[in-house]
Amino acid sequence: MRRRIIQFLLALAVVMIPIGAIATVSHMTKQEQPVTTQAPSSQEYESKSFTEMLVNFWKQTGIYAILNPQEGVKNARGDEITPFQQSVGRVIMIAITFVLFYLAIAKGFEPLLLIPIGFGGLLANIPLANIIGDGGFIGELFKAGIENELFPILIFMGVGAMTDFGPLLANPKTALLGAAAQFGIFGTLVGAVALSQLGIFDFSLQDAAAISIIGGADGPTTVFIASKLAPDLLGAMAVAAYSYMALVPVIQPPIMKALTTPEERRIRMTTKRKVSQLEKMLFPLTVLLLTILILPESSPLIGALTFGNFVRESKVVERLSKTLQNELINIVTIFLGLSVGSKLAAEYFLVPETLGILLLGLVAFSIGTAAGVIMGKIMNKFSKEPINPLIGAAGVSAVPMAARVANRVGMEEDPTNVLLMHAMGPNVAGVIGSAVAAGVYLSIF
Amino acid sequence: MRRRIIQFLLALAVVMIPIGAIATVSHMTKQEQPVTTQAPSSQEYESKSFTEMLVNFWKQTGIYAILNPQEGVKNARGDEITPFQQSVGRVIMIAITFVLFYLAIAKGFEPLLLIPIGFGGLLANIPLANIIGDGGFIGELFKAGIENELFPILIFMGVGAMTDFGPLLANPKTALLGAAAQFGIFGTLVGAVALSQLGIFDFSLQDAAAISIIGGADGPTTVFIASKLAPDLLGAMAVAAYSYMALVPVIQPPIMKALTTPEERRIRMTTKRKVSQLEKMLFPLTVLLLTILILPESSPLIGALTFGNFVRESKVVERLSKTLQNELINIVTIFLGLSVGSKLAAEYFLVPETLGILLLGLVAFSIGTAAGVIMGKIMNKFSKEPINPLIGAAGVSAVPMAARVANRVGMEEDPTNVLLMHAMGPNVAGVIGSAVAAGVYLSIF
Amino acid sequence: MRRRIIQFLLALAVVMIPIGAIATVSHMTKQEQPVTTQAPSSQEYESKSFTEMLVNFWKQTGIYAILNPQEGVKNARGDEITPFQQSVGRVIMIAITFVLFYLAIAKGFEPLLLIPIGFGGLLANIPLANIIGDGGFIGELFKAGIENELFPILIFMGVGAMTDFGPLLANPKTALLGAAAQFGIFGTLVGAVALSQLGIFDFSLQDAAAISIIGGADGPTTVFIASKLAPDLLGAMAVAAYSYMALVPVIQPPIMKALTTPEERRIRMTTKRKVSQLEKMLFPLTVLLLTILILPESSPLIGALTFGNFVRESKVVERLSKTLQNELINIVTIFLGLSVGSKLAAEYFLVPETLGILLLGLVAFSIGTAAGVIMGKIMNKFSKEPINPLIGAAGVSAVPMAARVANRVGMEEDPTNVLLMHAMGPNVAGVIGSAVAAGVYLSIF
Amino acid sequence: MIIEAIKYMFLGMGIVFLFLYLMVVVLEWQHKLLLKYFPEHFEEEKPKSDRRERLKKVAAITAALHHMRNS
Amino acid sequence: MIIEAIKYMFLGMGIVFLFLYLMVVVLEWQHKLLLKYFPEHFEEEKPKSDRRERLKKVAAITAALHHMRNS
Amino acid sequence: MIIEAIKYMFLGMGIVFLFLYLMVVVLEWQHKLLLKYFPEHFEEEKPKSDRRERLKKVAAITAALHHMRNS
Ligand code: NA
Ligand code: NA
Ligand code: NA
Repeated sequence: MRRRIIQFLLALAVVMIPIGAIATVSHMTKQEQPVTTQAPSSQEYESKSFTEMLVNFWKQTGIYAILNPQEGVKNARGDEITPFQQSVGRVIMIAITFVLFYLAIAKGFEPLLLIPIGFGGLLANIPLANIIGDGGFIGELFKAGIENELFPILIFMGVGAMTDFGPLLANPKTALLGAAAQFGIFGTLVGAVALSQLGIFDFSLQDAAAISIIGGADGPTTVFIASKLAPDLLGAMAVAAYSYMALVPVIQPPIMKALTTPEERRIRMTTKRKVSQLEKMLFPLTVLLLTILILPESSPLIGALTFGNFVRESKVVERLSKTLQNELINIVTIFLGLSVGSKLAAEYFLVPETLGILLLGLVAFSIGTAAGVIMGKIMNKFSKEPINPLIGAAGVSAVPMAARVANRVGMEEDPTNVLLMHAMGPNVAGVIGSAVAAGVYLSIF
Repeated sequence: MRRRIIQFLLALAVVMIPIGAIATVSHMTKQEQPVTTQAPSSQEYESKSFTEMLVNFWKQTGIYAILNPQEGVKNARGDEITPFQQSVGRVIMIAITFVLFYLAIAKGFEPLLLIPIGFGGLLANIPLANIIGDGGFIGELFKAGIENELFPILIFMGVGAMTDFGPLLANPKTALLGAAAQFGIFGTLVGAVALSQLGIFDFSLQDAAAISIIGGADGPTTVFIASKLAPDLLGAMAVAAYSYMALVPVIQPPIMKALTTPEERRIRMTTKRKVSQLEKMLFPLTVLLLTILILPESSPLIGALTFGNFVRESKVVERLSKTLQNELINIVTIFLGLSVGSKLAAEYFLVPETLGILLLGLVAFSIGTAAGVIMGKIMNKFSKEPINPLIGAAGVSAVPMAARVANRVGMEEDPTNVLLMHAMGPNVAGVIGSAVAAGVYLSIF
Repeated sequence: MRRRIIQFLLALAVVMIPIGAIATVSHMTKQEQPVTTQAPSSQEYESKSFTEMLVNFWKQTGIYAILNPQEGVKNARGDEITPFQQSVGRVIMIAITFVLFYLAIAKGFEPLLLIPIGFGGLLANIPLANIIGDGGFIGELFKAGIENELFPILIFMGVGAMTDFGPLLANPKTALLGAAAQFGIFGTLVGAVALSQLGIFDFSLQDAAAISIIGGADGPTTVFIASKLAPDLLGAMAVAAYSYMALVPVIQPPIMKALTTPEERRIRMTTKRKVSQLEKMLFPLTVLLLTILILPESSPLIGALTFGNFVRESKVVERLSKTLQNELINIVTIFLGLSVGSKLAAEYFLVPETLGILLLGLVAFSIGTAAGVIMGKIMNKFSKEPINPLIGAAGVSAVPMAARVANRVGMEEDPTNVLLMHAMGPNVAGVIGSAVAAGVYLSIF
Repeated sequence: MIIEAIKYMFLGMGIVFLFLYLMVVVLEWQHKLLLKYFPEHFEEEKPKSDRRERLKKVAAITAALHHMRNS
Repeated sequence: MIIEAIKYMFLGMGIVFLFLYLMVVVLEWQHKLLLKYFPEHFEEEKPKSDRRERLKKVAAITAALHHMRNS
Repeated sequence: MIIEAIKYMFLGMGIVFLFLYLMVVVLEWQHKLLLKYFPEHFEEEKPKSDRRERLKKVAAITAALHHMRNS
């Protein structure tokens, strides 16, 4: 073992000593040699000495790039990148992607999205590489599916094919809980604008609207709206949306408990009516017709969702349904995650707006949860059949996590009270609700 | 329950009353306020009153758009759309897509294609939405795979990977039945031109040729030719092709019975020769070589078909074969269906040509069936081995439906006479036959 | 049977006699009728006689095109194609694709790649067809994934998801064998430049570098580098790389035996240390961090490889891992193979450079194998734990073939000495090694 | 601008409620209609999980056999 | 134009027949050739559906056991 | 140009060795660190191939039964 080390230290010395020497010199003289572009193409390579080669190589290492940030440099997409973002910024962002990996793997937070997004972020922060630019593979994926809204739409098809709207059909009025929870979106819009007026943040009305959609607790809707209304904020918005969706078991219970009495949390809901296959099959068509009549701007999102669901419930195209639920959504999840992750590059993420987005996203989630619970209390008061206000919290979407949380909080009071299927109604209604909210924004802006 | 209704009627009133009021006023004054584009982007949103907002929202509902069609409006692809097509037309088309769903689900008519096509048609008829235009998701799918012929080609690869040409190899001469059935294509060409000369339709020679390819009873070939020769007719042609393929059990039997005697329908065919795996493997290469020598214009279609079949029969790339037969063809079927469906927009489908296409398609199918049966009778007369003319009807392709129909009609006369495998020969030859016919058209136009 | 033949000879005569007659005349007069483009579009088709139609048809057959090559013709991509390449060249190339099929099917040589590549080559050599050009389906696939490097990157993701780096982690120092084997790349660079200096070949430094990467024994890396540094040589390089990877069991053993004594080949390696799941999970991140610090230019390749491996080893996104290993890599393999095969068109492949590429590729493989074995001998001498030099040959990559060959050669001397897992270490290190070498080239050129 | 945002809040929540409320109304009306005209669709279906059932049986039998064998 | 269409009809049907007829001829000739030079490929193959066979056996045995158990 | 190529050869092999050597060093160091701070990850894991195991048992039993039945 030691012999090997000696042997290779010897070999290494041949390589490392000149590199080190040159590096020191180069570092001392770098003020005099302005580097205008990050990856200078060597035209007349014939005349270089080996030392020059080593210098060139050294200047193309990531260590050099991080230690020697330059003014006025542009990234692979042509956007400016400050010296801070080139050096410490990249290190911070790489650390953040590692935190995302930790959350995804050790804590089980939405790993299907956070792992591709995190890895995309890792790749996006590599100095000198052109991965997120034109011709780079993540840049190409971004063009192929985010710029033209294709990836979130395909995800929505898969979500439609995976979702059973039966619980909603068994108790349609719980859909109103899914409506109330969208107050997380519109309430946050007002809050964001107010904070901007107060000079705390600096968001335009359009940016504020985009950010508030995080309160819809729906990943693809957030990516869809962000790429339309505020493409620069896409990275932070997606990270906020998926992170808070993953954090639902942490964020929601305190709010739910604060707004309900133990008696309310113990309310048992009556068994729901039978749902026929025919009803399930008609449901996506009904929802789409309503969308056509009332809010055509929502039709890309709701169209994709109902298409996937119709493929599922028609029962005659099982192979298409299976493909939507598996291969297609998996492939698109990988591509979408990597593409969205490219917005975790330091130059896009380490900007003042990010903090505002993370904060407002959390506020939006909390408001949505509270609005759902309060609506549940109101409905319980006015409805003949008892309604447990806890299922209102599931109205934010975040399917099926929010419904499970509602169930768990209910069981803490009464372990025999199973709310899961009752909570699935507002939960899936919340998906439709936030797609409608997205349509409202699209029709305004 | 009633309390809830009262509560929400109250809430609703807040929203609905002003909408209704504005709507009435707006409807009365709409002649004075010409709307030039369908989705006006609101630049200076800061100064709008809540009433104005409601008006704007109301003007962006689908109800308003359908009730208030405008002159001189263009759709998302820049094509003109008449007031009729904007209003009643859309309702008619949506009704037609529901008919397609009914046929697909309740009657089992080619659901794999009719459900995506129908849903694409539904989405294409949403007013104000930009789903089929540039940046809309179906518009993007259309660009990605129909404009450049990629989707029908990939479907053909999957068809090749799914097709066992063994029955054809066991009795090669039945391929001539698959040739005769292509008279459905070329006979219809003459008919269409004749009817245009008589002033009944108004098709150019090129359009007539494109339409006549429906007689090939082959979906991807029809889409391929339509997108090359007559892109405007793509929607009607695809719907006609897939509908009639689904209607094979209805259209063919009367023609088959009219042209044959019960004795002929009872003819038993002798057992076929053994087919080795080596033959099956060489078959796609042989067919492709013939295509190269005789009709290179057919090589995209036949190349894709034989590629898929070679992947299948080489037996050494099982995983590629499985992918062609499952995931890839499923994904492409969804994308192709939605894209083709976008041509069911009222502005493309509700044109005089559609009726002609539907009629001529039916004629083409019938002629093809008849030609196949007659050729079967001729071959039976001249061949030493008996040939049941019913299997000639399978020559139109529509694999494997047409072969099953031939088998069933035969069994009606003699329940012990199984023609299925004998009919598969002309059936798969019909696929090659219509690809050759397509190549002829491509070499002419 | 005979009756049928008579009948069809009759029918055929009607078609064939005029064709033959016209063909003869046309052949005699073709000097006087210069054909400028290969597929003349017939604008005024109304006035043609049936004879003219037959002539036109005859002139669009592949037979005619092969028998009557023209000067100054361009192919579908706008590149010139000589008369030789149009005629004999195409026949030769078609024969070569058949040889590839034979090798793939009968000999089991990398069928997953050679079958799509061969078929792509077959389709690329069809006269008059536009399959590889703009709008042709292979041309479209080429644009979609080779020009922008996407396909080799996606393959690398799949490779990462399929590779277990456990054997390398169990004995990390064997990675140095994977480094030594890259001498196949850089040694060949010198050789290629030397032969160019001597006037035997005519490769630029950049071309020589591209060709030498074949010595990395890694398909996607070769395609990646070829499409960046020497797109014209892509076809020959890919064929060389995949062929020699398939030929590893033929090429390597003689070299391995020549460089080792029987005693060396009998060396038993000690059992390796335990590898924890945590280590496996950290491995891709560690390798990527090193890449970021030392060689960012390698990050597309190593980033994709480590992404796939991280998805695999994180164990929390099993469905994404499965998709990367199956559907996605299968689809991309088909598309990549067909696209790469399009460079087997006579006009690209039948050029003097091809011979040089095939020769240099073989040399590169051999040098790499030898360097790996010699490094194994050196390491065995200096290391405390015994190292069987045979596993050095596995350092060229060609996973897992090269490791199996090392194992087999070892067993020839001592059937109880199982080297397989020990050889997998250098084998997978070789993949990283050639990605690093590729990064070096990308940073230089 | 804050006034603007509040207006949009009312507009947005109004539309969301309008949409989902109409959906509830239509679904309940549709349910009644289906119940009236297609009552057969709401009858108890025979459980169709035959295959899974059988697989479970295989597992059960195997487990039993295994138990017998090991004891 | 109708004359034109008829001409194309003859041309088209001619080519389709020519193509498929040549295909028939080549296939029969190829069959004879293969039969002569590779007769071993035409011999009775051992059914390779071992796995399915075995699965069926598992099912059969299970069914039998189940039957025994329930009776 | 040949001198140039030789220089690149040294540069290239140098970088490749540097990279993989550093990788070896980091991996060994990482291994020691993990062994020290997370020793539980290196303990003998319970074989998790339960399902495969069980399937094999099913097969074994079935085979045995089949054997009994046929003899
Ligand atoms: Na929501
Ligand atoms: Na056909
Ligand atoms: Na390698």
